[in-house]
Amino acid sequence: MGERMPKHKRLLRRVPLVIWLTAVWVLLWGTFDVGTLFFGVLVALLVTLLFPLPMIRTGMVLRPLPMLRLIGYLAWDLVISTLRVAWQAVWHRRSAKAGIVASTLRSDSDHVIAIVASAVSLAPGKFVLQIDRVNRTCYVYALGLRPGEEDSVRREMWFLERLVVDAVGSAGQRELVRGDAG
Amino acid sequence: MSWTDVLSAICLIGGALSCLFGAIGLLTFPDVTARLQAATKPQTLGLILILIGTGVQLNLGYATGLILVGLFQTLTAPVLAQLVGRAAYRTDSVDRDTLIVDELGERIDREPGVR
Amino acid sequence: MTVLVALPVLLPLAAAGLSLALGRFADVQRILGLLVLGVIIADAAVLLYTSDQSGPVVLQMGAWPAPFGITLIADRLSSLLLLVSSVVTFAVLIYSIGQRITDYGRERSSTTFHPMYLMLCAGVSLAYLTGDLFNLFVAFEIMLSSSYVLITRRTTSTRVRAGMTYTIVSLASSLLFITMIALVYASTGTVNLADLGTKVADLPRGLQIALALLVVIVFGVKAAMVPLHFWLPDSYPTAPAPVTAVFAGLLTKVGIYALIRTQTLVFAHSETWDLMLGIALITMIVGALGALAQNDLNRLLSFLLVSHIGYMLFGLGVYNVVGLTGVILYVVHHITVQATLFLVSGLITRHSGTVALTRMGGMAKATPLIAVLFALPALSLAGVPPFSGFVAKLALLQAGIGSGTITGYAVTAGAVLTSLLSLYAMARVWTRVFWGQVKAPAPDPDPTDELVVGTASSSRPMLAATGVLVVSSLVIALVAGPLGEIAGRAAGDLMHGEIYRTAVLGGGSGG
Amino acid sequence: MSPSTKPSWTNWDAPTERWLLSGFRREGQARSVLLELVARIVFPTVLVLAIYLLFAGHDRAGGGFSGGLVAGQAFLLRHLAGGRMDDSAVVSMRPPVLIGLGLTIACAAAFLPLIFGGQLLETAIYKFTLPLLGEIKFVSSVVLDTGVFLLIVGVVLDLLRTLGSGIEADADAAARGRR
Amino acid sequence: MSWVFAVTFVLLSVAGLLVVVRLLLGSTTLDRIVAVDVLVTLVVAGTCVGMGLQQDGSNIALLAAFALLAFIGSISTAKLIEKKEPYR
Amino acid sequence: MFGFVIAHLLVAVLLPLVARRNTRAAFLIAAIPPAAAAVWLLARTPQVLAGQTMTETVPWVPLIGLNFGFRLDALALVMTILVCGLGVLVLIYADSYFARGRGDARRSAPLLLGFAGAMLGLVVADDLTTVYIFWELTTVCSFLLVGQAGISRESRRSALQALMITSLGGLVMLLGFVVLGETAGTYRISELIDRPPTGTATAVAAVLILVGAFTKSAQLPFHNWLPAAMVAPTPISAYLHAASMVKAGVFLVARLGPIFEAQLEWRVPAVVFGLATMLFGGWRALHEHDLKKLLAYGTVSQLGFLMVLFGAGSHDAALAGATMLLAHGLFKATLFLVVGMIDHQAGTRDIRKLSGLAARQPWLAAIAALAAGSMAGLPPMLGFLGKEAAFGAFLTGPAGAAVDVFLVIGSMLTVAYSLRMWFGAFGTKPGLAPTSVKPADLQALIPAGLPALAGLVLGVAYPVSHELADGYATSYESVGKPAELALWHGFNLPLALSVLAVAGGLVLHRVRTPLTAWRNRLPQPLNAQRGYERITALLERVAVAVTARTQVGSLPTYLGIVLVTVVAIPGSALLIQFTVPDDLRAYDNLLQVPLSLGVVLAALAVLRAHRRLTAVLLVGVIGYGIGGLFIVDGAPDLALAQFLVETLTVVAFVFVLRRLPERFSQADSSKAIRIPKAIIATAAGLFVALAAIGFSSARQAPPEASQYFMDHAEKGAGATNVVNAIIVDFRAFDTVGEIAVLAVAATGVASLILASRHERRRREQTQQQEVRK
Amino acid sequence: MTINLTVAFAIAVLYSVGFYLLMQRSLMRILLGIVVLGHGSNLLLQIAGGPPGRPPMLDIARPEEMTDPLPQAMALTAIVITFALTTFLLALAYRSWTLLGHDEVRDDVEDRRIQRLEKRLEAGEDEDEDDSTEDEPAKEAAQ
Ligand code: NA
Ligand code: NA
Repeated sequence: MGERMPKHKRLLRRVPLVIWLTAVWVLLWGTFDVGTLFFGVLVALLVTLLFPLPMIRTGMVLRPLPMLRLIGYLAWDLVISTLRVAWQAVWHRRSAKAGIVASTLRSDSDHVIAIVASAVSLAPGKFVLQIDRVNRTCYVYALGLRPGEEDSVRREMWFLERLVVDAVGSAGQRELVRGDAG
Repeated sequence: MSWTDVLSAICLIGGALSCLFGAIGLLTFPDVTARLQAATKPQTLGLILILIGTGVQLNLGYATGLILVGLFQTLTAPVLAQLVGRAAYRTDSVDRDTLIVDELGERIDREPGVR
Repeated sequence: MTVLVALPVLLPLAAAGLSLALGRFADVQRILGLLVLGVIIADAAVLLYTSDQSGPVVLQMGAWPAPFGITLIADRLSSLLLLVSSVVTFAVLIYSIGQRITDYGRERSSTTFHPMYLMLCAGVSLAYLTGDLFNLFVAFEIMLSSSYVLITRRTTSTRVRAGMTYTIVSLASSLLFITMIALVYASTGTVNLADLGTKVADLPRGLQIALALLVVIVFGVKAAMVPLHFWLPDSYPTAPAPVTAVFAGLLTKVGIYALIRTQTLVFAHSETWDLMLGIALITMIVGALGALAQNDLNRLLSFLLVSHIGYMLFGLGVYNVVGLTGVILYVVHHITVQATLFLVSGLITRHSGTVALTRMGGMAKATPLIAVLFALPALSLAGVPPFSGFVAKLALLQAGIGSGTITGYAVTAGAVLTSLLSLYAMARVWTRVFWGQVKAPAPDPDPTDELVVGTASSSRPMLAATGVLVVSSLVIALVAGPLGEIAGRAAGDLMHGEIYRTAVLGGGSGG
Repeated sequence: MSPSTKPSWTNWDAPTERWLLSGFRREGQARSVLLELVARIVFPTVLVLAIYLLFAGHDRAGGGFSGGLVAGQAFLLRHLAGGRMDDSAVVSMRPPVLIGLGLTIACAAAFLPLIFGGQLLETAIYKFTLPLLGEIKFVSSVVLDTGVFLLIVGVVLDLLRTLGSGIEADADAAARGRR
Repeated sequence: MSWVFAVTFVLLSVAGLLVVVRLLLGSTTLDRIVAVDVLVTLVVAGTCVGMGLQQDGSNIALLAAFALLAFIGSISTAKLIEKKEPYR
Repeated sequence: MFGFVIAHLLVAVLLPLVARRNTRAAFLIAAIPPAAAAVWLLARTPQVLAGQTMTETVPWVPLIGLNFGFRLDALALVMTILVCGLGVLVLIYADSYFARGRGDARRSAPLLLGFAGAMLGLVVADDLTTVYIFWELTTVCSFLLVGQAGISRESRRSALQALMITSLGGLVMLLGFVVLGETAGTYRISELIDRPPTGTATAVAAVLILVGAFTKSAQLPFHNWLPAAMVAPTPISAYLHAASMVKAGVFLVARLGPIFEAQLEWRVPAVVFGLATMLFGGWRALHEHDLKKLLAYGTVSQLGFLMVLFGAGSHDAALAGATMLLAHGLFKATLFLVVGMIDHQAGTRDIRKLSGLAARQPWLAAIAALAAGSMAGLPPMLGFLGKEAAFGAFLTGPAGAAVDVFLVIGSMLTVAYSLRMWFGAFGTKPGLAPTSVKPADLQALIPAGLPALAGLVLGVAYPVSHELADGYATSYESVGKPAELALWHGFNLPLALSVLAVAGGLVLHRVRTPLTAWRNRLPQPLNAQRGYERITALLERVAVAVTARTQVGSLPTYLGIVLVTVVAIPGSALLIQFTVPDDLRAYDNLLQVPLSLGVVLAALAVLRAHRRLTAVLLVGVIGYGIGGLFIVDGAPDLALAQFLVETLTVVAFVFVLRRLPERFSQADSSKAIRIPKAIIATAAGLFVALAAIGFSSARQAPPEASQYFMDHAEKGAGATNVVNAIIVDFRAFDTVGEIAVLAVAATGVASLILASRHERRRREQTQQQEVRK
Repeated sequence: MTINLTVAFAIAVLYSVGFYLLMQRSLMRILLGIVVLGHGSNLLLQIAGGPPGRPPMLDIARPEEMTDPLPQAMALTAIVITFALTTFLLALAYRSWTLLGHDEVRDDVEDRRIQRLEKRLEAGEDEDEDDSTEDEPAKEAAQ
């Protein structure tokens, strides 16, 4: 974090954010023409220049196909989990049990850990209650957990981690995840 | 009814049902963390479905905005879940009787210095 | 020309903004404040002259015709009050600058005082000038919110309660105000005052009366009419002298102004006048008795303020040209004199280090100048001739006797009694503060409280500002003849709402 | 001992990287890697949304007021995610200055039409066509709206500075006093 | 098609009232925070449905604003809670 | 005349500059304006007596009939002689009386001059408002002169008493003036005399004005302030409380008498109260030991006498009145000044301590004898002329005869206390060593002697006196042959009565000691002083009682009262004429029902919330619910703002709640408090809802303004969102004001929150300083 | 134009609750009362324009089906002002809490002094004119 990047590289780093913000602008207006795009870029630049964020070495690479796979998995999980929890809400009510399971991830990156935590937290039933960043451990709360299912939770976390790393992770992280998961 | 209407009807009613079941869960589950699961997440699904259901009814220029709404919702819901859940655990609002296993609690008890 | 109507509002607002932005430069803030308030005095004088000579000066904001846009209008009444108020605010600003220099040496920069003071001035000006009910609400809020800040500045534990009382009661009345506006709009579909004048008359009579009475209550809280006055003596006395001076001089009068404006222009047909007379009588007596029970100089003055609000209600309740002339004269007089008295009270308090009358003494000997500065406005307040209070009081008494009704006579008698009690209160202050053995200044009661300082001298600007106001009140008495003429014409305008209505709605557009 | 080095389990959430501008003391307990990551994305997005609302106000729901408030919420989010003091690092202007500036601009916007021979607060509409960009409509009242926008942002920042950081500082001082 | 919207509104309304009940019952403040968050989401959903009903999406940006706001309000409250009531 | 008055006042205002350095110069300068006025006015005596009156009008506030109107006629002339002449003498005397350079001297010179100016204005006034203006000015001067530095409690109390009683009268009189002026349509006295108004209003005015005259001239039961005011330095007592100011009341009765000639309400009280005062004052004077007190009661008695004469409303009585007015001014001034010198020279004015002064101060004793002779009505003094004329004036019928009886008794008392005064002051008392005295100062002796001498001269030169007095008396028509002043009318009833009075006086003086003893044994039910004290105490008592009961200091109570007022006043007005509108509906949009239900539930739950945060969240829910209602209503702008603001509000609350206790402090525990509050709140809430229904049903047409906005939004304001067009264009001024409020609030928050930081810093600084020490 | 009963009921409840809270001693309750009243008055203001309709935007609705825009603009202003004053009062509550250790609105000290005086007078103890009140504030401080 201490060393400074060359200027052009730093500017380059801002490009994804500018694109995202321009996209937001255009989506908000709902008009797809040059004018909107032009002002979108203008606004995006204005915002990124006026309120700069610290540079972060992520080594992130966006891979479209694995990304779609991740999104697909999450969408599926969302629907299934919702049905499951709805079932529990109506039929099990007060007798619903739960557990907090520690799951140590392999990637040592804020990004990956955060995205995995978010991903697992998106659908009902599970969420990351506490992260131990230094030890790369997520404490996952799982609703409807039955005794002995702790390991399935950990497996699911690893699976998710792999999906995430496949979608956005650096080459090194992919290495790490594949190596472990085999 | 055109096919967009059918899709729209399914999405809208499905979304609303998802919200309703979430609300039922919020009412019936025994402790905060469980209710949190029951309530906030199905809302996400419900909202997304409703956004889709509405989006197909609208013309494209308007519908694009809905994508943003959906994105925001999926982006923020997990954070909220984590912060609220964490707060529940930290304030001891989690009903310990419902926990069949608590590896976090075990570790905290193991390492007395961290409390 | 018409832009002159907006200057008293926009200039101080812009200056407040600049003053906030330039919070680090005390000198700039000071000069800016004095400059703007000086310009407003000149502006108000021009407006008064113009409106007196050639009718109301009307500005349709944004060039939108009334009743659609917001109308600012300076007629005789509003420009007269604006002139008097701006003189007072100008003098008080000098006073407070003097006090701050005395207290802190080179004035500490502050992001609070100057901007808030200018805001207050802007709010007061807007309240006088606006011809729109909702804009009047906004004016009240500007004025009140800055007053909340000023009254709670540098509060200590003993004073924070007072700030709360003041703020909460004012907020409650603001909420009633907005409720009233909603009802007005629901029934008439307009908030333009001139337009309302004709539209309210079409409402069923019961609704008209209910609305009129609700308006009386809304503005009555701000004007501190009994029984809505209790907050005032509990809160005003605790603020620093210049703040109290402006509050006492201006804020209650703005309430009275709003009452006069709405009751004459919009609800002139309603039968609220007898109620008003009754309230006037009670207000006068309760206020005066309250003053007699006090041992705290500022509280005593505050109760007298309440009492004299009764006079203004009295003239309004009589509802004829003489009565309204009396009210206008009385408001003009009272703005100046009440502010002066609180400034003098500040001088006294700084000298004695206490507000308790029983712990003061011999100040006529110790500080003859302060004694003179106190005596003149005190006599004026008590309605002793040949000072300004007497002129106004005489007009009111004439109106009361001329009304020819039993209530009118009763209130007139009450006014005379109140005058006596006021004199008694003032004389007691005099005997306790200025006569007797010279007492050593009380030791600083609370060293953490910057506002109460025993044995602090008063700087020249403070004395000069007070002197300016004393002289102003003498000048009011001196020019009471032409002033009375203007007031009389203004009262005539009030009795004939068409003048106002025509100026706003027909032909008077400035665009 | 600074709170961030406390070995409490409540500090485990702290990320290892600098996600938001900071460089000053932050309470570990308040940190959360998830929140900071999301704040990093959401913050500029909300600002774009705010600017959209400012300009869209003429034709849709929005306006300087709503836009300002939304922008304010962006800073609030940063404040929540980044801990105290973070807000002041974003805009080097002190909030009162921003407020004053906004108010002055709004008042100036009222006077502006006078220069062009209009009435106080009168609105002028300029339409012109630029190559590529098409027709551009400029309504002079947007100056007033911008003043409102700036002022509101200033107000929210000031609230964060006072109700947020100020009270927190008080709490710290009280805690120090107790120790 | 309008019956679809009607059914949706009814379902959302019922959901909203159930949430209000939880809000009133509590029992912890966190429950209430969750309830408020859900309530806002329901309002967003309802608004969205309304826009579909009127075939008018011009104000959809305000839904985006709503969605964000509910989040910010809830996390600030949650953070307060966790600070104020320390563990055990 | 106005010029002289102004000159007096102007010099008086500037005089402190001189007095600060040299009081002697101040007194001498102060004597110049009255002297000039006296010379100027006296030079006009012939014209005035010839019936040429001088008038002058300076308008002040003509709109309300407030003018300075002046008129120099015979009565004014008589008073002017007293006011200006005695003024000059007293000022010269005062310089020798006061220790040079002392505080009282510095204060008294300008005040005395100011008083003289006010008095001059009063006596030449021809306008009721003018009368009042100068009347009150004399009151204020008297207050300051009596109180001086207000060192002793007695002086403060006496000054206050004088002020309050005379102001009470003054204000009542003002009311009378206004009634009179409004009834007659003019405030000009000469016009009123020419065309006197009649009717009830005039009678009321007469009574009201008499009250003023009574208080100023110390008539029963308002007399007491005058003896109390004797704490003032003697020159002041001589001038204000003997020669001039206290005359204002009888002067007013004299001045306005012709207006009320026909009013019994005017004449009867004046005569009755005058007689009572005369007898009472004389009786009290007979028993006083303090020479000043004795003279003061004597003054009371004489004022009563004058009141009878002027109030009687006949030519002869007026003639006697004018004579006595002059005579009393002259002799009483001398007597006071003499007493002042005795006090100064001998160090006491207690009769019981003074002895053998006649031998040591022969000149003093001589002028005192002259004055006392005039007071006792001995020939050939002016007092004799007046008294005999008075006896003669009432010999008209049985009522007059009755008056005469009392007048004779009063005169006996006068003779008696005159004797007592002179012998008490100058006589040699057995068993009492002669009092040691310093020699008298010529600068004091001459001013004291001149009035006494004038009394003698005017007595001897009775035609001159007659001219002066008759000039006024002719304003009344005389029934028979008008009386004339003369030292010798031949043997007639008045002469007999005079002799009787002197004889009776001698007897009374002889038996004064047993009389005093007898008086002391009498119960004293009627004591004006105690009455005054009771009344002021009662006033303060009432003030405290009322204030304690109304100003309870409790904010909830205050707000409750505001709400009760709302419900009681506009609420009842609304309820009386409330009719249920025909188009009342349960709802307009079905979604309003669940949203309202949610809002209502949350609102009710706020009441029961014990935790602060819970309450805040519930309020937040109300806000979001309202936002939902706005959306249903078709107000997306409003909803957006509502949501944003609500969130910020909740966050702001949360920020603050971090430091506050988790739970609310105990709410009202007792039902006795809770239930009334609930009732008031519910009533007020119902009022608003009913009003909302009632008022909204009253509107028939949609508002024109909104239509106009819709028509002009796009073209005029460049916006298709009409709400936005209103906010930034049609009503942009509201928006400017609104953001101003925001700016103010933010500044206020900063000022409050950061205050504790400042305090902390200051505390730390002081601690550091202490550590360094 | 008459307001419908549902909203009228909501307004009645909001005002009642607001007024009730306003009469409490806890500053925080009072403040919540003001917020609730603000909600009530804003709702009333908006509803004063008439029954629901389409948003007043010229490109999406015809003028006759729009709701009245003017009350919306006014309500917006009122919302902002209420918000501004709420934050201020909040700060005042906080200040009161830091200074006094509580956030209650206690009775006025000087008024209580006069009430005590009245009680004493009622009980027949004589007020000794000038000087009895002399030491009153000192006693006050000592208590
Ligand atoms: Na999940
Ligand atoms: Na101090």
